[in-house]
Amino acid sequence: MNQQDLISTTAAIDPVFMLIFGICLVLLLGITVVMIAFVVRYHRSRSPQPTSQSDGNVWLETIWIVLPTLLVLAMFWYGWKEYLVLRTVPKGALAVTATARMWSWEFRYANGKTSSKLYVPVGKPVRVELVSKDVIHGFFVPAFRVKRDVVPGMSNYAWFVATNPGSYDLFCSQYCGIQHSAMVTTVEAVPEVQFTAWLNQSSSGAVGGKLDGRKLATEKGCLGCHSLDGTRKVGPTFKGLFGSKVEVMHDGKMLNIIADDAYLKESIRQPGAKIVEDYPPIMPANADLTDEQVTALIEFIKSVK
Amino acid sequence: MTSNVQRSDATRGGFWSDSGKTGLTSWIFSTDHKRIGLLYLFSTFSFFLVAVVLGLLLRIELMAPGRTIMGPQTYNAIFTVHGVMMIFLFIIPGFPGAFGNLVMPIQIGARDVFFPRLNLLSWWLYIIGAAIILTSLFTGGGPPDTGWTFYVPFSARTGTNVSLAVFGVFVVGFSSILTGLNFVTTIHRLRCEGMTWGRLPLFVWSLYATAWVQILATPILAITLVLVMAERLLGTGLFEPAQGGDPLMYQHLFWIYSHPAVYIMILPAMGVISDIIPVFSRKPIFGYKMIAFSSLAIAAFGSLVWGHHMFTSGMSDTAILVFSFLTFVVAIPSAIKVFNWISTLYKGSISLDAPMLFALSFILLFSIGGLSGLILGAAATDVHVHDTHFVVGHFHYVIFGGSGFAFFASMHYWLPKFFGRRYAEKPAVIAWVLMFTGFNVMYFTMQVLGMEGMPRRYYDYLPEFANLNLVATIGSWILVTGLVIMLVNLFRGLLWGEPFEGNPWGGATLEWSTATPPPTENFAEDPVVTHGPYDFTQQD
Amino acid sequence: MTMNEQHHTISYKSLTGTWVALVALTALTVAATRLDLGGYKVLTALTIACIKAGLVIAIFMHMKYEGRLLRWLLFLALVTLAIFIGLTFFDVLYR
Amino acid sequence: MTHQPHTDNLGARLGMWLFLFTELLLFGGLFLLYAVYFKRYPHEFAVAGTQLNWVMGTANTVILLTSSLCAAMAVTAVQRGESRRAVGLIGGTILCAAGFMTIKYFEWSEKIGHGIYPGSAHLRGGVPGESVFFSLYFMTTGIHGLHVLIGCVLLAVIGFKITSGAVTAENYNLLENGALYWHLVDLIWIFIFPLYYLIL
Ligand code: HEA
Ligand code: HEA
Ligand code: HEC
Ligand code: CUA
Ligand SMILES: [Cu+2]
Repeated sequence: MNQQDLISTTAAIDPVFMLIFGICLVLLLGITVVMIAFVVRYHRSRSPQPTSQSDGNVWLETIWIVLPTLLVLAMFWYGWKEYLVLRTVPKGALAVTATARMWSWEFRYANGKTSSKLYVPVGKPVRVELVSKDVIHGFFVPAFRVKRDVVPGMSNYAWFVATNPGSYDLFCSQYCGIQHSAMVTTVEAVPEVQFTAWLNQSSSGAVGGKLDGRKLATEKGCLGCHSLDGTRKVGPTFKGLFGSKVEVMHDGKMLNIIADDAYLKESIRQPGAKIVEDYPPIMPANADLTDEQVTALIEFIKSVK
Repeated sequence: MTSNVQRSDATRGGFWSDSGKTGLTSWIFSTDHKRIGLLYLFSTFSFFLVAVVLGLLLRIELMAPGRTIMGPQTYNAIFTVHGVMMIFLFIIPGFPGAFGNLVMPIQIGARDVFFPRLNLLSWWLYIIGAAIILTSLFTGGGPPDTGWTFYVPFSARTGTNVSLAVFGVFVVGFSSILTGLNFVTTIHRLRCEGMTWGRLPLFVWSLYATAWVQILATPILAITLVLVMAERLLGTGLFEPAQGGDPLMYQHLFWIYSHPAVYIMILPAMGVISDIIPVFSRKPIFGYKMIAFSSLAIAAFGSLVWGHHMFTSGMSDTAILVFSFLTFVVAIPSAIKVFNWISTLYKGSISLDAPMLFALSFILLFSIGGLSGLILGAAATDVHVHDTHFVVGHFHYVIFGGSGFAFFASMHYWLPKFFGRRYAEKPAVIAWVLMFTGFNVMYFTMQVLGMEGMPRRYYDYLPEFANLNLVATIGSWILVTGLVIMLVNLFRGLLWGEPFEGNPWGGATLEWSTATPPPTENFAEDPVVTHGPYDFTQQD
Repeated sequence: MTMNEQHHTISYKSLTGTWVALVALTALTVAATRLDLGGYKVLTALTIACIKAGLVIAIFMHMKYEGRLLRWLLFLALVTLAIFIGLTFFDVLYR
Repeated sequence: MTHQPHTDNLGARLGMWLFLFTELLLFGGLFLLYAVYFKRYPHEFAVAGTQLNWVMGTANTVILLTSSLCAAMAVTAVQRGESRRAVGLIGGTILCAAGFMTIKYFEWSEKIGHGIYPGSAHLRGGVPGESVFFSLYFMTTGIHGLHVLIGCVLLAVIGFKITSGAVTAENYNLLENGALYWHLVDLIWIFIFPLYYLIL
């Protein structure tokens, strides 16, 4: 991949933006000035009677049909052409899968490493596969002018290249519920060497062979819906959950059960099986969790007293 | 409000009392288009006031990062209800319902609309739908929190009361359809003698185009909403990927209606402006034919561009090419109108009364909104600003700065005619100055915020957006002040102000030739039209 | 605009004739779709449906005797629907 | 022109036709979805379509066509001043409609008996295209059935108006519009029938 002719998405979009914005600004100024001039000049105090009763002029009207047509065609064409840049991923781009769920991001690299921030090497194009676990989210990095919806059941993608090291905001742009505005993370652009080193560190959660349940719960978005301090969020709190009595709906019947290991495991694996009374059945199923991870999560839930 | 209105009935005359009936039931069961028009005016405007307060609450919450006055769930519910009320309960039914009903039959020289009882039914359906929407706020899982777009799968999953709200919107949509078909039939069949198509006031032309959009696009919304209800209540899964559905199909169906719907909002507004500007310039409208034709062109092409709301959704690139192109095509008829309005001013004799001030500011605000629409219409630039406050700024400019200001213009222009009393001029001008200023401070700032990347429907935001958000909130307070002054002035003036008689502004359309307020069947004698709607030389 | 021109009365005979044609066409569709026509099956079935619809509109619904206005408007409504479907297919076909 | 809204037949028909357009587009939305999903799941649609009973579908088509014939003849009858016959024909229309709904009832209950209804475990577990097909089938025929019911009520009311002399050879607008509505219901079915029952 030739570094020289790699055009960044920012560099592709900004000129179009300037062009269209500029044309619009000129038009607006023109209209405003002419209008004010007419209003002042032909105000009734200066022009007590209309000095013309003209009701049209074919030539003038033709001009302002043709001229705007040409202008908008130019804007359209330029806008379309640069849009294609956003759709054409340079060869050799680094592949990352972004998984969006209510309300967190998870980025997975080719070697299986996952992270809640999107680490990318500077100067290297990155292709992000967009996967949604539940509803529609939006992958939006303003600094790189890229945005693409993350639609369940659809394989969308976006690409960008960070030309300078730094930390860039990454938003969820498509409304997805109560914590939509908190579904924010960053793109961390670091020099290639540093990136490689980071990538080859052992996977995030493992500390000395044991998974860190709290970290996992944050990364998998559990804490978006479940609080640790007893407050009611979208889902029931984790505080004091283990061993407590829970009222659940199961196959249309109400059951009173004790939250034991088996129940917690089922709640995580098949959230739809038993629905806690007074809560909506919206918890996403977590099919991608390994058994170790589930165990670690349960251990973590037990520890929240 | 009605009770106040009745107090002064006796002195008012015209359709207020000439049928001998003035009680509440003589209003809510009246088939007189003017009474129905006023019913629409009061009901839509009441919802406007509620929604405006909600908008204000949104701005207060966004004043500073973090929690300011409410939690995220409340915020989400408020912007949803704000959007639903503004769109479905105020601006879509407002223009055709209130001013269309009040003025259109008189302007074409008819005694009433073609189906007066259907007209009443429309209003009742509107009220029933509105009542259902209001009920949805306080029952079930609480107010809907989906945004006014009700995107699936979120709207199929959320625990809030979406089904009922959606049903309310469905009923309101039915009301809109009936108004539309009533108007088309009326304009075809009830024009008075001499009222050829070439002599229709431009407001009537714009309503005609609007009515077609109402007829042909609204049913698609109806079926879409039914499907959302089915999705929630029966689990049809037509938009649920796990069951083979496609969420994007919902978006297509929704925008097939909702893009044309934005032209339901703006077309009548453009019509009013085309009526007001010649009157206050004492000069015929420039390019009557092109303006009338461009209304039809906007209605026609406006139905073909819905995909521009889906540029980032994962829709095919071919579709983006087509929809982006068509979007730019619709901009052309709007441009024609703007240039023709401005040319009308040339060599006229302009008087800056309140309706004219609102009309002129309409041109500016609509242009800003429309031009920012061009940035949204180009595929490359939309990707950056889609779903940010830039879009929010865009549509407030066109809806509020456009349709809203035109609504205010019509209130100042036509209501004195129907109430027989007028507002005070000076407060009206002060109110206009405040509103115009506050408006720009607020929404222009929001557009800048959007360009910097602040997503919309965000309850909370990063610190870097704090300053501009504060500015926008301050703008909203200036706007509030202006709006309150305007309303108080209008309210006082129309009820107790100086009498308004004859044709002080010198309009040449038929409504100015009948008594003030107009009698129940509008004219003492069926009028015969001999000149065009903007031929001011026939006067004096 | 002309005043209410009186309406054309359609004889029982031609109505019944239309009905016979409609039933025959129904039989034809059923028969045709029992055959193995491959991709043409959809086309055949829809073409026949369109002919049937045309008959109902023209005779039962009296469109044959209506003025130009209504015909144009019907055309407009159908074109609108066709465009809605057509433009959606720019997405569906090329995704 | 002078104001005679009560005898402006063309205007009344214009209004009715405009209303029919909205109905057309309402179903148009469903046909749009059908087209899109048929394109996506041609095979699944074909398989699912074989589960519908085309004999019943054909029977219903003929019944609806007959009902339409009765409605159209009722208009002719009233125009000719034969109001007894008109009432009889309207009765025939409603009878046909009842037959249609009965067959529909059997079809639906058979499907539901087999665990095929929107959101059923069978459909959720089956191939995606099947669920889409049957959801569309139930929505489309359901809404169509609702229109049949509304049309029946409408025609029944008009029938009474004929007996009471409110609808006559001079003033038969109401009947004409009622019949138009009924033909539309038929028209929609003309398309539903091949799309769901025959394309397999
Ligand atoms: C009254 C309502 C109204 C009107 C009139 C318009 C008018 C236009 N709109 Fe807007 N729009 C909305 C209401 C409206 N819109 C709403 C509510 C949304 C958001 C919905 C949501 O997501 O919640 C939206 C969103 C929206 C989007 C999607 C943005 C996104 O989500 O990413 C786009 C994209 O193309 C767009 C484009 C346009 C265009 C090109 C016009 C054009 O018609 C504008 C034409 C006008 C002009 C061009 C200006 C006047 C002309 C001149 C000054 C002369 C010079 C002009 C030329 C040379 C061309 N609009
Ligand atoms: C007709 C359309 C219309 C109008 C007029 C307005 C008016 C306003 N809107 Fe509007 N808005 C929408 C339609 C409209 N809005 C829509 C469709 C959305 C999208 C919703 C969604 O995302 O789903 C939206 C979203 C939206 C947002 C974005 C929310 C988000 O994305 O996070 C914001 C935020 O600032 C906002 C604010 C406002 C404000 C401050 C006003 C102001 O104009 C209001 C100004 C206030 C006043 C002028 C109040 C004065 C009056 C009183 C205090 C009462 C006085 C009483 C008496 C005299 C009796 N609106
Ligand atoms: C979209 C919001 C959401 C997310 C994300 C989420 N949950 Fe839940 N969760 C819920 C809701 C709502 C309930 C209650 C309804 C139910 O039982 O399904 C629930 C119930 C539970 C229960 C049963 C609690 C009880 O009181 O009986 C457990 C255990 C649980 N979740 C664990 C998790 C874990 C672990 C994760 C992360 C991997 C997670 N949840 C992610 C919303 C969520
Ligand atoms: Cu995820 Cu918004
Ligand atoms: Cu649009």
